[in-house]
Amino acid sequence: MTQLLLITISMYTLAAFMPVFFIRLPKISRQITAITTIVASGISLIPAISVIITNIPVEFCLAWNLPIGSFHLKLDALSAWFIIPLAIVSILSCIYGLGYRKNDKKGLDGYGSFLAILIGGMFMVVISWDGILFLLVWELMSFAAFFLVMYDHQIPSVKKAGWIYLAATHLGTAFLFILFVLWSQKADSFDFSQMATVKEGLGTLYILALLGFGSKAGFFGLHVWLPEAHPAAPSSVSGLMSGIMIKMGIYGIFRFLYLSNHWEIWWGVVILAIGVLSGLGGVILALIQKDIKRMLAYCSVENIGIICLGIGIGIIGTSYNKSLGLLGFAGALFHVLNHALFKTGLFMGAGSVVHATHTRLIDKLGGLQRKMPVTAITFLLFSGAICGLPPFNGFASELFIYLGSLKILTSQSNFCLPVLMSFIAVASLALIGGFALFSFIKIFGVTFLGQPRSEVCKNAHDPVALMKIPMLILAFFCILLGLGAYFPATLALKTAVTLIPSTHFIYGISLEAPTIFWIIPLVSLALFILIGSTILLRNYLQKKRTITKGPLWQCGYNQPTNRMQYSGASFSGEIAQKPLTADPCMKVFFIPVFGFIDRSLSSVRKIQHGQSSFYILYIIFALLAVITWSCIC
Amino acid sequence: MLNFLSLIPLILALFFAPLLSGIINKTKAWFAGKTGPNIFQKYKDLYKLMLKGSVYGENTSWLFKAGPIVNLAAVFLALFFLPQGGNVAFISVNGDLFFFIYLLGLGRFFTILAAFDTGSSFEQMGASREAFYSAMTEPVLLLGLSGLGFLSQSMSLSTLYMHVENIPSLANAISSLVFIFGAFFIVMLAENSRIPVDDPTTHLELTMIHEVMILDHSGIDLAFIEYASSLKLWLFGSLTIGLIFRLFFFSFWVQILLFLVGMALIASMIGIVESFFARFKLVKIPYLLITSFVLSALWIIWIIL
Amino acid sequence: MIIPLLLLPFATGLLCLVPLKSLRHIMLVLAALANFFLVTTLYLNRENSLIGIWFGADALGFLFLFITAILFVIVTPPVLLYLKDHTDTGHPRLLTEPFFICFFLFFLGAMNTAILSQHTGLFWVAIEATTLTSAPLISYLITNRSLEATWKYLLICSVGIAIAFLGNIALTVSLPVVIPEGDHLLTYTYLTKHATSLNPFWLKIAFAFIFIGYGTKMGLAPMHTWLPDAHSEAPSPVSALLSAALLNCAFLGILRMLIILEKSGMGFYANGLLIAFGITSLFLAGGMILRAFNYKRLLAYSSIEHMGILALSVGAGAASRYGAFLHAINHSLAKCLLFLTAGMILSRQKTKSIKDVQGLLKSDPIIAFFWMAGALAIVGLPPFGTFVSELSIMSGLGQEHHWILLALLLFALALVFLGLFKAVIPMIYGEPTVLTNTKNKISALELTPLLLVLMLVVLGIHIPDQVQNLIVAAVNQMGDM
Amino acid sequence: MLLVLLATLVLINLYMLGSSRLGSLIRNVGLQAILISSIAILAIPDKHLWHFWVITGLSILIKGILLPKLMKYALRESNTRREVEPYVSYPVSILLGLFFLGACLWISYILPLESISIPPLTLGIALFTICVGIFLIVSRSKAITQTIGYLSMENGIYATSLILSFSQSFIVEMGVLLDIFVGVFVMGILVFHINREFEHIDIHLLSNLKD
Repeated sequence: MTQLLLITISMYTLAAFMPVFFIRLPKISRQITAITTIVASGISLIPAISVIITNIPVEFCLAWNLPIGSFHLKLDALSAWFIIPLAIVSILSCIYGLGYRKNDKKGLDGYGSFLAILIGGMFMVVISWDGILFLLVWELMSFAAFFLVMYDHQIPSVKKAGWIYLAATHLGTAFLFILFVLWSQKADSFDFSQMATVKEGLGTLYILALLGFGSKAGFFGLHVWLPEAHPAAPSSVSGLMSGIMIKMGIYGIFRFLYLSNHWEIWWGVVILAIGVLSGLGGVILALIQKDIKRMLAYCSVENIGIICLGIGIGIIGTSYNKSLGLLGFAGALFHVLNHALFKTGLFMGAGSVVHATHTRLIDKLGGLQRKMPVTAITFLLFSGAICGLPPFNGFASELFIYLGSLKILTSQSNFCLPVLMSFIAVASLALIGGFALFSFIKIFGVTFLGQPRSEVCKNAHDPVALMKIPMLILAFFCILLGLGAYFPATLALKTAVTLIPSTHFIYGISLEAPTIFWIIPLVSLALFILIGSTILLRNYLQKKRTITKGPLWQCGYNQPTNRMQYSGASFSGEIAQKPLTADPCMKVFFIPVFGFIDRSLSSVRKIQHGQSSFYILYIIFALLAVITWSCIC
Repeated sequence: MLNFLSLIPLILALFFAPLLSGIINKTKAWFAGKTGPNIFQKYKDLYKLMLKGSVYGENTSWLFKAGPIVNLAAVFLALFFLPQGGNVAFISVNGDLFFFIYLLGLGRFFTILAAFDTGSSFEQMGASREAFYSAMTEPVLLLGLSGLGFLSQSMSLSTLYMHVENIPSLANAISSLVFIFGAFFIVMLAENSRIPVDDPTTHLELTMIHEVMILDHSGIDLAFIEYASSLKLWLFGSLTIGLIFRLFFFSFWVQILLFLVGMALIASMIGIVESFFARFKLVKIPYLLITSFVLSALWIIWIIL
Repeated sequence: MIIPLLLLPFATGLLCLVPLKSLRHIMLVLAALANFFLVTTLYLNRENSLIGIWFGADALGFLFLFITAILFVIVTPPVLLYLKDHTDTGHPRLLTEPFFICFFLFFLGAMNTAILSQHTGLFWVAIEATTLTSAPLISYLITNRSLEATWKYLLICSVGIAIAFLGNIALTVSLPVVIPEGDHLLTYTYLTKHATSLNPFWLKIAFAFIFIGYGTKMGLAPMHTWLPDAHSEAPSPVSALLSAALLNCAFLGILRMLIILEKSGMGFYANGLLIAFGITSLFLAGGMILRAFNYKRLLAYSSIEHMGILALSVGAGAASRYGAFLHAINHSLAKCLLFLTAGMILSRQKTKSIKDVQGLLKSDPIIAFFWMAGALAIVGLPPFGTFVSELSIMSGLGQEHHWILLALLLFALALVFLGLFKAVIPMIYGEPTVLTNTKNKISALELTPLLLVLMLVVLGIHIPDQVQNLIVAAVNQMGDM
Repeated sequence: MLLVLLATLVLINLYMLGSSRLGSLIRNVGLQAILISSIAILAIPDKHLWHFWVITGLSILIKGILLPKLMKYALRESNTRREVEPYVSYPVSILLGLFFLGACLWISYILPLESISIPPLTLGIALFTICVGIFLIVSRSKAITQTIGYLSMENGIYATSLILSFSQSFIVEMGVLLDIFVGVFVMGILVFHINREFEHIDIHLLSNLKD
């Protein structure tokens, strides 16, 4: 197993350098790089699956000739749980990317290498067991992503997006620096096993972790880079970023919980609040977007919120009555997996639409389902999944979180904080779900249904096979994980147990997924039977009847044009009269603050005014200051 | 897990569901001092529609046809989870209430998409409203149900609505039920597009919500839609009336009888409301829904303190 | 071993005045290589090279000697290229080409002397000599701007160093007993040995003056004012050497004094100064970089910032000094890389203003690669060495419980990061303003930066033991007191 | 005798603060150097050190004669005769000069210099010379004047070093002298070129480089 880890890492590295070898023939290098990456991801699946099943971590340690830190890898259940979506999503988006870039005339570009670095970096993030190594690969990952975002850098807006992404990721990482320095200073080592022994002062660390990892995960307020970077990036990449890269932040939080051996109840309250905020904020903002990829980016914020709700329920439950939290954690983990699948699929679908119509504004689109049926069907399916409708996988994970909170409710007979929190969780989950439905009906309806709203849809068509196949595979996974939710749910529970610190752990928790997961496939079957029989009934009754096509009833108005259709803006008219372009957090907080810092600090530029006599004066004054210091000291 | 005895109320529901709208209309007519339509009018409509051919709007796609079917199937399936009159539902398992809610969501999803598929701005307008209001009703329902879960310390829809012994005092229980009953009643009105949220008998498309979505459906499809909506009314009605049935339990058959009476009462209550209220302005409707949310929140506070 | 090392640059410098051009160039290359070779041999048998009154190579010395030698070797080809580009232009010059090379070598000699000199007075002389030898190089091509830059450089540094001389005087006064004819009295070894018996008041005064004096040369705010001008106007290879090698030499002077002060129990006082000026430089540089408009000036400010980091991390205490020295190496490499690349950009685009340079990635990708690599390295990102050094500095700050310093450092670094990339992204990406089709092909001489990139990556991934030992020795020399 | 020399030095310094004519400034700075060396000859107790004589002789030669000649040449090239619009007007400069004098004397009296046999007065005036030099650099607006200021500052430092620390070694002194010589030489050349480029040596206009 250890060898497999090392092989995977070295193959990613190889893939990163592949274009250098084929510098003369870019087309070949593209394919070979992609294939290498795919193979590497494939190999990475083997240890992950075996670890998940056997639950025996794979470890590898190597003395490292750096002043601090060591090359310590460890693949435990938690890592494995994140590696599986990582591998699947990256394989598929590599394939998709091949199709996506088939006929762009760019010569040699860093795309392949940076994709390999991004994926490899995420892989390393998940398995690194040493603070320094972690930070190193974390930065590698972030910057590879930056170069991928800059892929279409001829478009002016992309440069801005790239810069915002850089700023966000760097500020986030600054918090991680503090976190690890503080932590290692308490544990006097950067090794995770050492850090796990730290007892006191975990609260501060937790806040730092939330800030640092939250900026990557896109907690509401720290999310401002998502709606910039995801649309700017090529769709094959934005799928990867939104599907799995932002999950690295979630991984970080999980890893922190795993390593910190005592939890406070307020941790749960805080992250639950974050979840509510992100979920509602994200979905409301998603609802009023007019750019399809921006909307999907905000929807990622919403799903991160749902995951946070799960974590919050988990922490609260655990800190109250040991075994209560499991369901919440399992739900969060399960949703990580599911969201990775359908969000990548959605971005691929959006990518094919953009590829075919060269616009991201949904109000220019419409009626695409006739022109690109495969995309439409898969997109519809992913939408259903992300809205948590049965029988898709989204429903399974949200059900998990619901059950977690309901379990807390039903185990307490009198008022206490957990009860209140789980009521809040249930209410906000429901609200989020409702609005998610609203916004995805909008996106799907306006884009694919009705009639074309403008010329761009004229020669739209389904993408090439290389782009279709990944979407279909993902769709298949979404249904599979929805119907057969029982098994992944059980695995999620098994993984969740490893999170709970030994101080909290009690024996005799049933690690079987709740029975309702058995019901899902049955009920879905029943649903299909019912639908089928209804169809049969309908056909039978219509057999000897006349079926005609006629104009629509438009209140008697009989020259409707396509541009009279309800636009996306008017669809979400009840929420916001006109779709807003700038992000509220950006407008309210970040731009003013950064402007202030910029203005106040760039006033020092007056110092450099060019008059050498005054420069000498500075020296004299500095001298006087120092002398006074030496007299008082 | 499966309770075959409860197939009986289920079948009754299938039969009596269309009757509710008849009762409603009768009540309204009585209040208006008219004779009003026959109480079995709905059955006649359905029958007529079943025998009609259909007209499909130009360039509508398979989704347009799929909408009514999936909706009907989903609502029908939801019926299997529904405890009627304090009896255990056909399927009862921990957490099935979420299944219940999300099945309805699935049905709604397809109805709205079908409306969107026509490309007629009116239907799309209706779709938008429907999506918005249902998004606001869902939390009310779930909050209320989880509150019941807290009360009954159980996680399945049937057990939530099951009769609980050791109620401290009937008065207390009733008083605690007032809020949630109100909340659920409003939800029922909204979900089934009754006055004051929506007026099924209006003739101005601009003000419709549910009706406008199905403007272009005809024949058997329309029949499906109509039947599904009456089933839906039954569902919500029984959720609402069920709150009261938690307070007592005599025996299976008695319960069923009482339950049917209760449904009739609910229907006539709707009729009364419809004849005493005018339809609200569209901008006012969110306030009504928020009111219901506040009611359920109040109820939560009431029970946990 | 030391004497040839000292004499070599001066001798070759004088030899370069011969009128044979090709010979001259070969001579320069050979001198650079020989210099590196001598340094290495000196290092290899460092056991039997005892530290004399005037000259001696100690651990700190070796650290900076190596930096200087390596950088000199690396900048030599670009210098030759630069000279080749500017021979036939009838532009007025301060120096003829032979003299340029001669001064260039003298500059190296002065730096070597400074690093190797063990006597405070001699060190002073050498540092002043570096100023005098490098000043003419700056305005090799006479323009208003280059003359102005040179003038300011010369004036400000001379005044600063004169102040340092006062410091030396105060140092002699601080000696317990004054014996005439005591050359060894002012050697660092002697002072360090008898640090406790020095008069504390005069010692503090001495440090104050010397700190300000050499701080001026090192480019700590607010004495930094000459630095942006000189660095932006000098020929790029020269600015590379100025920023990457010269500043370190000045820093060495402060370090040596710091040892004495810590030995005599005034570490708090001295380190306080270092920290204060370090923070000032950091924030000043941050503010400047946020709105930089000239990429060479931007690089100069980033030098100020990094000098601030060095001062801060040395002052913060023993734990962060390893990081400091590692960072000194990394910064020198990265800054050299950046300045050489800036020279390449300048030679093609003929402008120093940031907003006039766009789309390097399209016009000349190799330069874009160097530029981006340098930018990533200078802000301290993996896989470059600066990441490791900055991280170890931070953990050092943590171990010393300087949480406020850590926060300030991170804040300033973030500012620099934002400013730098605000400038770099538009330069590299987008559509090029002018497709310079004339000189798009890179000549082999311009590939030397590749070496720097490789070294940075090596330092970032796996630090070789030799470097490790070098740094550890230097830290110990700072430490043992 | 010593006192007379010191008094002259003070007067020269004040005159340098007050005079606007560059030629006389240059002459004075040379004079300054010579005076300081002679003061050193008088003040230093042990003159038996052979290298002391060499140093003094050299410094008189270089600072007293050579450099003034050089600067005169530069001055002739740049056809400017007098300092116009200084940052600080001449009367004010002189008053400030008096203030500096007082300050330096005060400092030299309070400094803890037990081991030194030199009268503090001498030290005070040496410091005063430094101050004058710095003041000239800061307050005058011609490059050449700044050079003069630098030179006078160096004179002062030289004096201070002679007074406070005669354990300075021969080599160092030689090096210092060399540095100063080269430094001022280069400055002279620069002044020459600046003047060629800008048609004047007024450093008001030496301020293109700024942010």
